[in-house]
Amino acid sequence: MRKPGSGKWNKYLTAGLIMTGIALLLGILGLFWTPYSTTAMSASEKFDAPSLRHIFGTDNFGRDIFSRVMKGLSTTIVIGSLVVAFSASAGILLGALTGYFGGLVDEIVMRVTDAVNGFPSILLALVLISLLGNGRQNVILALGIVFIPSYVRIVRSEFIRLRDADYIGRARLMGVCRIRILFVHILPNIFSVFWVSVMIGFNNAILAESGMSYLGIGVQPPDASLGKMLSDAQGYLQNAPWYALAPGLTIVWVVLGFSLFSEGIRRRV
Amino acid sequence: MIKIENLSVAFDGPEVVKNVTLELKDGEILGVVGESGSGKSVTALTLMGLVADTAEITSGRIVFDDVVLREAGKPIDKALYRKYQGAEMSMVFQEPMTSLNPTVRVGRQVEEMLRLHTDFSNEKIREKVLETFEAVGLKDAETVYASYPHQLSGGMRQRVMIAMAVILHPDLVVCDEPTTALDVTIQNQIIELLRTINTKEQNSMLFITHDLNLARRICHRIAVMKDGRVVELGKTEDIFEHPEETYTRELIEAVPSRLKRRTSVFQGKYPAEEEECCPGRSEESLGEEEAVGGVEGQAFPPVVEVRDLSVFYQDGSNSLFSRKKRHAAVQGADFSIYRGESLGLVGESGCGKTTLSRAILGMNRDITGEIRHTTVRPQMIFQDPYSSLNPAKTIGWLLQEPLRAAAALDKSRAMSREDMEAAAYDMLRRVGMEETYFHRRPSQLSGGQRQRVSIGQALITNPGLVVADEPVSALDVTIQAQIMELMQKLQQEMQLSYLFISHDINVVYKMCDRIMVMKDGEIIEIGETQELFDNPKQEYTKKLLASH
Amino acid sequence: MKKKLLSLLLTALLTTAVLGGCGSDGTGESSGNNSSTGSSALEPAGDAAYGGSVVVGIQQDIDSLDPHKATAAGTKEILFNIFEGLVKPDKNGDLMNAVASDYTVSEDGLVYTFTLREGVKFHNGSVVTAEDVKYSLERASGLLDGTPLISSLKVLTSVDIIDEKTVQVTVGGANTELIYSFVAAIIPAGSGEDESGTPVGTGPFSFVSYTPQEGIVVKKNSDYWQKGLPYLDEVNFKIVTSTDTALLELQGGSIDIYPYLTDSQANELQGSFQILSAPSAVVQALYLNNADPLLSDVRIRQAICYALDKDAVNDFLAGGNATIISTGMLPTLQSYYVDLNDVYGTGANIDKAKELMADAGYPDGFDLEITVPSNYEYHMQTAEVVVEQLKSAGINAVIRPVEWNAWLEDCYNGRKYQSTISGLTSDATPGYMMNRFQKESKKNFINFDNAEYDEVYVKAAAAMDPEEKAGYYKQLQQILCDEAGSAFIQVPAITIALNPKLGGYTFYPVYVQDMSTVYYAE
Amino acid sequence: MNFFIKKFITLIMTLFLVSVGAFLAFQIIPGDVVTSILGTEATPEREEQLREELGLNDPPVVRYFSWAGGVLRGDLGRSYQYSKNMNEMMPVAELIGDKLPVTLWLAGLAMVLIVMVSIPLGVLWAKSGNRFLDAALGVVTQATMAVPSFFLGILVTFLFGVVLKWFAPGSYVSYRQDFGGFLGYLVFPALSIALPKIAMTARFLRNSMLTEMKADYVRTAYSKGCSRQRVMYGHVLRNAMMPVVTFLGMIIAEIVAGSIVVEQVFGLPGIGRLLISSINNRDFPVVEILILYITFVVIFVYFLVDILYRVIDPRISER
Repeated sequence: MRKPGSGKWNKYLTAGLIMTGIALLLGILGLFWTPYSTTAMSASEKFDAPSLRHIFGTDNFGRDIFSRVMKGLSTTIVIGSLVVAFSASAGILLGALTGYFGGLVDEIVMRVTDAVNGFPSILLALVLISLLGNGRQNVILALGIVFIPSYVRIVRSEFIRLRDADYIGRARLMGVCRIRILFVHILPNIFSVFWVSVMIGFNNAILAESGMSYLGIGVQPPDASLGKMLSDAQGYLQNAPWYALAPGLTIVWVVLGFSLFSEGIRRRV
Repeated sequence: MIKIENLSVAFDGPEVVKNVTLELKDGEILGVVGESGSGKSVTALTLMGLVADTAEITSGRIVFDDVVLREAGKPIDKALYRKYQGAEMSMVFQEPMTSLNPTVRVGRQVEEMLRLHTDFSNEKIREKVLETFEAVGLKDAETVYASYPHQLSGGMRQRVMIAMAVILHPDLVVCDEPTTALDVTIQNQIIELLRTINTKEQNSMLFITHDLNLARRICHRIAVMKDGRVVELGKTEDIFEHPEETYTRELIEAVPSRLKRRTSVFQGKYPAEEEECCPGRSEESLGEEEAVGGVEGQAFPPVVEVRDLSVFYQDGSNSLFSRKKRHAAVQGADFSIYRGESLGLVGESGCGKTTLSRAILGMNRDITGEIRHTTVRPQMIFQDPYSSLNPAKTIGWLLQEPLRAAAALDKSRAMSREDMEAAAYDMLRRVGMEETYFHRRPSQLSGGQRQRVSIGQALITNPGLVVADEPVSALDVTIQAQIMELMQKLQQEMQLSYLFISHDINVVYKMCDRIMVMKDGEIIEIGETQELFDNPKQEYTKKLLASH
Repeated sequence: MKKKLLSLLLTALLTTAVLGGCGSDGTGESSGNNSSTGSSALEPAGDAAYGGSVVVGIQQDIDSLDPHKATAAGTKEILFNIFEGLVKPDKNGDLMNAVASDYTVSEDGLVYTFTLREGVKFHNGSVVTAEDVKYSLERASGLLDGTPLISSLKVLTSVDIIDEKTVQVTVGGANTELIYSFVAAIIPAGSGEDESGTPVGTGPFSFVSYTPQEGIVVKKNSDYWQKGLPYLDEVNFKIVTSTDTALLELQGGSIDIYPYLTDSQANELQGSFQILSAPSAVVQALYLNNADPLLSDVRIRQAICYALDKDAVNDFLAGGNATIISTGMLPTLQSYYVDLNDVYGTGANIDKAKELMADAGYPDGFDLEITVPSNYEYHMQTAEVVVEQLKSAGINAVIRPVEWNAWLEDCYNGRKYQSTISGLTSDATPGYMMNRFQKESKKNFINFDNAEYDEVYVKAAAAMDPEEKAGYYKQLQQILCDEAGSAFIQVPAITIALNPKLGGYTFYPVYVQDMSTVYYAE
Repeated sequence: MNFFIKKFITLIMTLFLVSVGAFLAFQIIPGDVVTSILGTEATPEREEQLREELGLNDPPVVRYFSWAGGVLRGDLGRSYQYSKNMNEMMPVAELIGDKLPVTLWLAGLAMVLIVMVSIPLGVLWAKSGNRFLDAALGVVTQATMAVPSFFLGILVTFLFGVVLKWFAPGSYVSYRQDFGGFLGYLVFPALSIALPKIAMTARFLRNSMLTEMKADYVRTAYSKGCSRQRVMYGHVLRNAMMPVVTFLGMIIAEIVAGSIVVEQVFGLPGIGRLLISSINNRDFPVVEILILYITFVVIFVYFLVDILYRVIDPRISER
């Protein structure tokens, strides 16, 4: 039998790689260089249409939208990855402990994760932000907490599945200590499933961050953020549609890139 | 009369079936025997028109009573096939668990056969189904009719599948390993049922199996397939008495048969185990035995002694609310395992074999009674080679892990990295694998190779006692023989004792010196192998042993 | 918890009551004509027709239906159409008689006598009586139940009915500007305590319904005492969540009047809407906390004033429509205002700034933290422009956006900030504008401390002769400017989009959306 | 039976925990309630009067239990911010009751769109043999899921509202006045909510069907002579739908809790928007009840899905 989807895997994967590659390149570049300064204003160039000078055109202050999108992209990617790093590691820890040991701890942790998971994520982040106050690190902390349950759920189910696998039984018979069983024996086996959920988590983090910035509770100016740009731009859709399309399509580009990439990996495994 | 004329089937390139020619005459059961990958199932599926669309008929054709159902070069005529499927020919599959739609009542699934091919009224259909259910031995057809698949036992489900297959009295019934997934006693009943149906209906049957003995008991003629070809075809007795092909001969020998008498490693010198010994007694009698020197006189100290052991397990989820209901899976077990001995443990699934073995290994601590070990860290060999090795690690790492673990627990056994590696290479050789496999991953090994590494991993710390839970039943017949041979070789070399669990009486006969028979959590009989086979005491043991 | 959609969110352009509302119950004595209309593309042809209904986009939900308890400017703007006081502001910012047909003030300024206008009726049909006036004034001043609701009326000592047509009010201290506090709404006696009482006043429109988060609907008061008004049958003040969605709704045609346009939004609507603009009543500045160690040095504050390029801010933010200022007084109060823009100039004077900074010991610049209430897009954008400008003078400014409630608590009340860009509103009385800079004033959140300023203020408040009072106020503005109490920037303009078929919209120098003069042109 | 009791207890426990959590959160949120209501111009006496009225001077524990007592007696308290008329504040129950239909109708409409489109799409996608359609649907659904909901809202408003003029953006009319107009307007926000969810559900159903199609009982069905159509709809779809039911349950829970962003873009006065403005205004009673409502909805929907699952999947009914 032909390996399932083997013909297609490189199409998804290559498309995903190209898109994410470009996005990461621009994002990382944006950290320390942009064609124009992201805050330089020029009254003469207000709302210039996209041209060779300004690839994405200019906004209501005459600032170069392409530079601001690059800056925004780097903010979004940095926040996205920190949120994922935070929630994934917490997810692994909690998931492993509850999955492997079960009992009362498992019961309580699962009740809490159900409650947190049930709540619409943006709403929960909203409440957390109002506690912690605005600012980049609070956004990361708030979103980090909101996304922990999704990882706990996945890691826990994997640990429960593998907890009773024969080779784990044998490891116990050998007298391997529990911690080593958790992190040396079981953990490497859940990477393929875990990796896909990290990808999806990254997308959710980006969508949530831009959603929050759109609502004005995410990243605050002068930090450029795609969500904020989009909410400023929606008023000028008729005369300056590029102002809204540039950040909007960039978000779609990044998220689509990552989902294609994770789809590619899933099919190859 | 159904003819398969030099049929070849290819899947996107390589041919899996190569010009097979078979004839199915009315009233005759044709057996097709071969190992996995020999193409026997693909042949059957192609005959039934159920093979995947991606399959390509590269040569030959299938003729059903002079109607050409399928021919090379021409695409499958689905409409035509549908008229035949169910009405003229039907199929019974291997996995009764999954072959029925889990969310539809069993009665309605069988009714669908009638709804498709007849225009009977609802009452007539219902009555016909109940009638057929009785015919295939389902006692109260009414409740079976209304129940869901998961509410029936494996045997009952297979009877429903057979009812479905024969309800329209088709000319051909294809059975693909119909009994492999069932328990021994139920296997016999299903075989009998198929045989009576064949004689009563005088239809032709195609019986596909990997088990030569089973084919011998039911088939009139047998075709042996290997790598997609029919290597030998003939009457059942001719095949067994004087097989022409070397492969067929190999197959026949690999199957453990009880024709040859066996010699127990103890040559009859047993600590008096037969009478129901009371706990206090065993010391002195052992003492006197030990005095005897030499191999026969080898001291036979017990590796583990089990006294009045009952093992419990919790039912219900471990959540906060549900009360914990304790069930005794094993009651009052009394036996010992001696050094260098293979003690067999047989019984039907659910009789507590595995629970007992887990208790002995200390994996289940909810017990009453006593287990005294004299060796440290007994090990286990698992049934499924695919889940017995950690897929994320290399073979070398796997073989060294037990040494690392032992070193961590007991400083005296600490070894340098080189020694560990050398020990691993040595064990790899002893289980019959080349050194190149050291850096490979389990996914790159065959089932047999994996079981070899698993055995190596279990024995590298020289455990003394090894519990083998159905170690060979997941392997092909030829590979089974090699693994059993390996286990016996290692047993002699390392003075191991085995607790050998299996549902296959022949395997146990070949491997074990003594056999324990378990039923519903109790050990009903223990005895030396030949003695047990010659005159079993318990009624249940007779039924169990006779079934082969 | 700053949010674009925050129901308290003010306009992107107009900084209406940034400080939570101003007393719009007083206007300057003789404020000149101030409703200069900005560029308006489509003048409505034809004369006024009666009838029709209009949807006015408003940005805040109203904070109370009780005229005496309402504090937010966005609420008072609307209640102006429902309630009237004894007097009410006219479009020039002067006072005109309303429920009272005439009033006289005693020599010593302690006794005010109001004669009631003939035939003024409440919306529930009953005629306004002296009891209603007495009840309303006692309730607002706190004489009724001990809790004064309008701070400027606290000075009232008694309200007496002379006859059913005249009411006499005696006050504790003389203050020429007190008359403006008598715009406080007159409501039927006892209606303040009636649990399920719907709002009843004497204004041109009567209350129909209010739905939180959606809006408030009023309809024509057919027997309004000013004959011929109002033109419209119904007005729906519809709450719009944010400036950006408002534009989409304007373009979609579901809003007729939207008084809070930004300059760029105005350009978007040039073709399809009438665009009118006029100066607002808000003083926007980079307020400097004089108690801050760095900013306590007057040279540093002056350097900041020099470094600002106010013209650029005006151009970017208001498309040139705003009025540049250099001190704390509203230009619309012409008789009191003195133009001090030449002191620091309206462009950036980097050399002068660097010179002052060197004197003060900071030759290569310093760091400055600018706190900004993040829900006011206009201030946030001004901050971004200012930060950019200060860079050229070596001042490394950083924006710290804070949520509205936190700004009120930390900056305004707590004075825990270095500098902040915000707008202070006024009720257009000169006293109200300048009293906040006295050292002991509760509202002196910039910690301005100048003895001379305090002395001159006392004289200004007590002066009875208008010339003398104007002179003192001008002196106050001079001190505030020279001492660079804060870097004053601009008075933003109100830009309003009007459905081309509508006419008669009148600008007021205070927070008022007077719908009574609006009509559909034939 | 103890299954229901157990579930009921967890519901009560979670609601209690959530209400205490929200109450504590409100104690430490910066910003004083009275200033946020009265602004800075009110007289100190007025501020004191309001503090008394709202009982803000009592210690937090007393306030919590008096509030909780009220709720148990059915009096959900009054909003700090919104007034009903001259001197009566809006009761929370009435305020939320007025906003709830907007969110519920929006959610209902979106669910109808989701179910009506995603199920046939999913089945078609699973059945379709040709690789081109398969790949095309794959990318389209991936792309739709990648669009942030507010961007989708903006595009829908711009495209259908401003360009095509099929609806006037912002012309929300309350269900009380003109129900037809109300529903007409809701179609577009419902579309913005539904689109990404349709993509997700279709993809989920397709994968579930593909796995079911590989199951042994499908081969048995074919061996009985069933046509592809009969196998697909008679056997495979029924089993494939079960995990989809749970998935749809999750979606219902999410959108009934008020999709904040879409309500914001389309200016719909639903509970999503009400919650955000209440949090900003420190309107504590409204926020508490809204959070309790959302938690209740989420748990209740999961509970319903659990029961539905037992009904259609006999394998689980005994446990």
